[in-house]
Amino acid sequence: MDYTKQIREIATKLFTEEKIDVFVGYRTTGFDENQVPVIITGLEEIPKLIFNDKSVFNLTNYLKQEHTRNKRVGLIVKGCDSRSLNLLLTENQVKREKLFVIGIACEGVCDDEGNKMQHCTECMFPDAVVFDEMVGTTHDARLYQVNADVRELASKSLVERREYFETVFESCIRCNACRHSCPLCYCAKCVIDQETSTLYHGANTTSSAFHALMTWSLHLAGRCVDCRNCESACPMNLPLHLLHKQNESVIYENFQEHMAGVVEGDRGAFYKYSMKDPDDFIM
Amino acid sequence: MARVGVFVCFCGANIADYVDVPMVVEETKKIREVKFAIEYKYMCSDPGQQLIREAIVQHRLTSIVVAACSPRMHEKTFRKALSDAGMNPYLLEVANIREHSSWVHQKDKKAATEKAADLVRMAVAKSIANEQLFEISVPVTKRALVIGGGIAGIQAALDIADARIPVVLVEKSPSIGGKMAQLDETFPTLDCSQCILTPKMVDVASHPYIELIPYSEVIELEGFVGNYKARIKKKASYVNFATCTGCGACWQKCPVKVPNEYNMGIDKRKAIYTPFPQAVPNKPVIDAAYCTMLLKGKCGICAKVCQVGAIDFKMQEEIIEREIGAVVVATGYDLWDPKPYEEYGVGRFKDIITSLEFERMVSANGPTNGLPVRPSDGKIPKNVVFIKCIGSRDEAKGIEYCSKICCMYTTKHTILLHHKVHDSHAYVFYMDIRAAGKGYEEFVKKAQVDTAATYLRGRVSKIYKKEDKLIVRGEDSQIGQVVEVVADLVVLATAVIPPKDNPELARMLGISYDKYGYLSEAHPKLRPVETAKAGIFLAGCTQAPKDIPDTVAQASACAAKVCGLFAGDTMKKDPMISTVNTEFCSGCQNCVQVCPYGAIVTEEVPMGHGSKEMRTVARINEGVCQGCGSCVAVCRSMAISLAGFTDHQIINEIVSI
Amino acid sequence: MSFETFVTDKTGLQKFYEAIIEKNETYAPVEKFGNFDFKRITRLSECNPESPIEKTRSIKPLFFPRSAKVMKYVATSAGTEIAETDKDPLAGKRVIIGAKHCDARALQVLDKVYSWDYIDTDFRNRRQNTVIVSTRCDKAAIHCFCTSLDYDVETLDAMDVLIVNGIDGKIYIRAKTEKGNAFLKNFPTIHDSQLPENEAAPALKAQYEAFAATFRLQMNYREVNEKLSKVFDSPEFESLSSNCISCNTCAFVCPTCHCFKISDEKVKDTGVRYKSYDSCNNGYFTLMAGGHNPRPAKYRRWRQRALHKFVYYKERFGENLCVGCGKCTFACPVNISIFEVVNQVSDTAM
Amino acid sequence: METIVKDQHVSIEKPEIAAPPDWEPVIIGILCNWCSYAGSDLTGTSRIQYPPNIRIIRVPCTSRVDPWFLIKALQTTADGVLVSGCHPGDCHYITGNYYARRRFLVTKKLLSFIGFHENRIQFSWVSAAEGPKFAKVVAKVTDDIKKLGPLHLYKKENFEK
Repeated sequence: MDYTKQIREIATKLFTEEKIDVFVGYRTTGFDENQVPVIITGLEEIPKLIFNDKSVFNLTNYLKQEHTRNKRVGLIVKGCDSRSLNLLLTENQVKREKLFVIGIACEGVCDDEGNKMQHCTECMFPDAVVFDEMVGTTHDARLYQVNADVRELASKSLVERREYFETVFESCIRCNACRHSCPLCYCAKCVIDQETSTLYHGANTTSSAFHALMTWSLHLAGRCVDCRNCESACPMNLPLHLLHKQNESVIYENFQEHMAGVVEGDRGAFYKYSMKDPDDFIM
Repeated sequence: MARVGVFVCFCGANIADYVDVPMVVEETKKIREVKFAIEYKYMCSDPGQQLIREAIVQHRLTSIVVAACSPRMHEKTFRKALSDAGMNPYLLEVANIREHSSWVHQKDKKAATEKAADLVRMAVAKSIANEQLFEISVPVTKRALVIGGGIAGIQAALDIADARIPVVLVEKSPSIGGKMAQLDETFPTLDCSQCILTPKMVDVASHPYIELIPYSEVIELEGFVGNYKARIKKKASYVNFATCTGCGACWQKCPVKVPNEYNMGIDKRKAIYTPFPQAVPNKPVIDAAYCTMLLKGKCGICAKVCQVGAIDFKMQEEIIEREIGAVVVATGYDLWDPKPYEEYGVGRFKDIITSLEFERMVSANGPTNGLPVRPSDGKIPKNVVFIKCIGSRDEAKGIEYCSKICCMYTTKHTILLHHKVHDSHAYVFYMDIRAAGKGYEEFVKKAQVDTAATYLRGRVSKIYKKEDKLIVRGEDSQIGQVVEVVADLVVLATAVIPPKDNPELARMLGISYDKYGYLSEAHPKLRPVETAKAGIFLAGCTQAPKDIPDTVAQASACAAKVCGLFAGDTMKKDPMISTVNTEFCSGCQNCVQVCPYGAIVTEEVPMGHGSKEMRTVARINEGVCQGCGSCVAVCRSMAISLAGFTDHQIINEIVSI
Repeated sequence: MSFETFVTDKTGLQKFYEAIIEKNETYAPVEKFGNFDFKRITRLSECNPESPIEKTRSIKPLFFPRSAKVMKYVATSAGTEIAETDKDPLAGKRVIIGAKHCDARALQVLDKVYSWDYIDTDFRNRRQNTVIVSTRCDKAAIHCFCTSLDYDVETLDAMDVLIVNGIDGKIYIRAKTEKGNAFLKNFPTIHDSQLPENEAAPALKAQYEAFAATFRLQMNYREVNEKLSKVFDSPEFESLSSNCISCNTCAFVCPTCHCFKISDEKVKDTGVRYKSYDSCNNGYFTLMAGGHNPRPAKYRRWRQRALHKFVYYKERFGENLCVGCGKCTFACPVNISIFEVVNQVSDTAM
Repeated sequence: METIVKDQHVSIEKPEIAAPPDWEPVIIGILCNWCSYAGSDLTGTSRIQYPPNIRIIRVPCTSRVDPWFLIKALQTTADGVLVSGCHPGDCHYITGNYYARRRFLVTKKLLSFIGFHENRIQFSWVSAAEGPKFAKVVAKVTDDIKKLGPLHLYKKENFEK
């Protein structure tokens, strides 16, 4: 998967026709295979742009950053990224008319070692769902399957799961990089940063990590698009996707909702209801 | 720092017998913020309240905790005590140590005491985060809008107007009167429908407090309780009502004949018409779908014969705006089309008619001079089969519910048939006879005796034609046999269904409707006339099928609600509602999505840091918010808080146990 | 001053480590989720003393914990009492094995700020009671640039004991401080293999030279220091910070960052006050109680971070607040390199 | 009433620390004002006895209950949490409990996934008329949590019972 040529062509067209002020894409680091997101502002920077299977980072995160605010933005989105873009549109965080979206029919991206990332092998929506121009060959619909890691962990005993997650929360250093790298965490002030003596959880204890990650994953329940920006940002490599994928599987299996961000205007499972929702867990 | 006063009640022996009250007071005194704690025999008594009032002043207390019975019992009492002492009443918290401790742990005094102490501790912690709240007053426009001019709308409008509150009554058709105007006699008293309805219709037309806007529809309603603005579309009638005298020359001369809806299409009316002789207003309108002048530009006879020049072919529809404070929705009902009953030959056999067609036939002012006739040959029928539950209680073809009125009007029809055609015989196929109502069962019993009608309990499986008769084959489940009845006429008691544009109307008004399309009341038992949206009320069959007495009762109930709403110049509201901290609001509008009352709107505020840019944030309409807190829980940024149940208060309770 | 050097082989080193672990409270890189963090160990098999540079977190948390309890208090109507504070869990005599030399160097830099106008006794005690056993890297990782900074990696004495994997296949163990020298005396097994200085020095030098030749990144720190002090108003900061997502990871993994915040957590009437890491990249870092925020824009925070590392700290303490370990770059989700940033910005200086 | 989602893999948590002999669990009950709180009041006026471990917090509606409260409760004072509201369709605020129901299910499953026994987080619908049911629910929850023992998982350090 290498769409560098197409991306550069489209970006050139956009800048020449003065349709955008900035373009958010990827460039090489200059020293290894990996890539750096880059915000370019003019034609002269277009040769920097690149797109291939190392273009991992979900660029919709930049729509909440000050460098794109109130500007006309050109943007590359893969399948998962486009779903987060869809949610950002639904949640009124960005204006569609200010965006020019290059959708990618994604073949899956690779990790540092060059292996296809796990979530890409399970991806249900590799093609961008929001786009102005599509690049690549589109795919047929794929079936939902519960994430392999979640399935494996769920098959273990309660005690094993507890021990596993105790290690996770213990390893967390509360840097909040997961939150900052998430395109859907755009609150002016996060609930776990609210300063009131009894509410505040700034300390880095296992207990506060439990609190922060649980609150975070519940705020993303039904919204997480599985782009794994959080995991790539986590300096401790925590398996944060487990929490999100667990919620996703519960939501998908019990409420028969769409996957997050697939349908425009769909806010996610927590913001609607059905009379037929399961009731048997309630006395 | 907070200075909390705690007052623990003995409630005579109710609390003191099972909870060690002095111990609770001792425990409470250990809390840092508690500056005063005392026990007393009856806190709700006058001396008890006096204790609170004195302590507030003496100890400069900033919040009060009363540990006594359930807050659902005496919260108001103690709030008043705080008010009397000059303290904001919402600085009170009640710890429920009676219903939640002493009464339910009577065998374990130690545990009950510990629990009571914990409950007090929680209340203290919550009260520290209590804020002063002030009752909300919302100005009201004292004018009601009634949508629909059937008996429900008429009754509601008259009752409201009699209380000297202006009413705008909007009716879709050219005349008010609704379905009731089509009825001949009414059960169970056999009053003439016209005789009891038309005086009311005239009252509406002449009432100084009622503005009747016929031939119009409400197309938009914005605002909130007490402060709505309605846009009403007045259809073009092509007749200037102000100059028209209602002489009738126009419709007598009009050459275009059109099936008459009022008579269920049994006879014809003209393209310019008044729906029925007693119509209010008794002014004709031109039916633009048939008038050849409007369609082809030829004719114009009506204009020529009109002596006052009231005909205006260039008339355009018109939008009227009215400021109103409350809405009564009374859009009535429709009847179910029995077409799916193919095995009965509906549509094939002319001599199968619906109940309302029968009603028009037997009506004194009906198309057949008050006699039932066979549509096929115009003969007077002798054997008439009435089939009930056509569409009702039929999940397969119709709807699941019981239409409620069919049993009674079918009984009435057997009597009317008996009166009009003495040698006739009525057969009634029924599933059950549901005659719940004052005098209803007696009415049915008497009818069965007087008319000697044959009642057959069972469904009809098939109707087929044999020569000029209809053979009705059905089951008599009481004898367990298939029976066949030779009928001259078959009358189907079709189901009551909601008007088909109810969902559209509901969306326009911002209220909810059920799966059938009936508008939903706020609570099925305790708030049957209110909708979830404050200031919008329901009367009549638009909410569910009902008969005339129920409809009138509900309409009057609506009027009482409207009058209550307009009793003062402003409405008083509990201040325990949500507010948005715009600094934290990210504008995601999840709150807008989940609010059951449509109380949340958006507004633009400056970006901050002196920036000229604007951003969108949520704003709670305090007139509409009911304080459920749905928005608070979906607000991820914690920008919304619900007064009286803030996150801070609840977390304080949780961590203080 | 030079100390004794011992030579051993792989098994000897393993025995040495085992002996350390047996006798001491030992901390070493333990793998969790593919990442190495320094944890208390009781067996050598639990850890990997030669963990890969790019996946190993610094040893800073052992001296400046990610969250430290400042005090515990109980507030009742009788008044607020400071409850008996628990003993500092990091104050005991202990040994760290598998530390990278850059991490050890970072502690030297931090010593300056911790014993400046106020002496942080907790930090000092932890430093004094800890023996750092560090292994010199064999090969630089892609973002390493420790050899380009204001300390000499070859002669660095920030660790107490240095272990060098010689290019001749032998393993050299060398004390670097008095504390380290005394510490090594506790391990008679390696004493047999003491090397004379004239044999040890060339072996160590040879390893260093081989190591130093593997660096991708080279810079002249004096030039960078000099130029950066003049670029406060450089517009380059804005474009360089444009793809930063303010995630704060860089500060949390940095071995020299030392900003912290104080937070209280209260349950019932008992409260605990914590001192925890904070990051100047956090938008709320400089938010004041009145609502004013002097660094609301991302580039200003970025500028603060870069200049604090290479200009302000240098001006005050004479050292760079960067040891060239590359941890921030490894951790950065968008691969922003502090090396690139400071070099590019300094290039804009007149 | 009898339906409690069973953890399929293990029926009981391994208690980390044995419960002291006189240990009594603390259960936080979050009740909606219109149904369950009124129901619990009815339990009181009917003098129906139930175990004294529950501490009741009143909220206007179950839709007010942020899953965050449950996390906070488990992390600080509670050994178990019960949230109770109006039966589906009976919500005083029309739709509140439908939204709440979804959040509860996801929260319960998530907490169970990371190692809390499902019985530590329970939900019930108790109407204002169901005084006896409220007593039964509380008895059951108390019993369940007594079997599970004290909760130590992720407890805040400054929490002492």
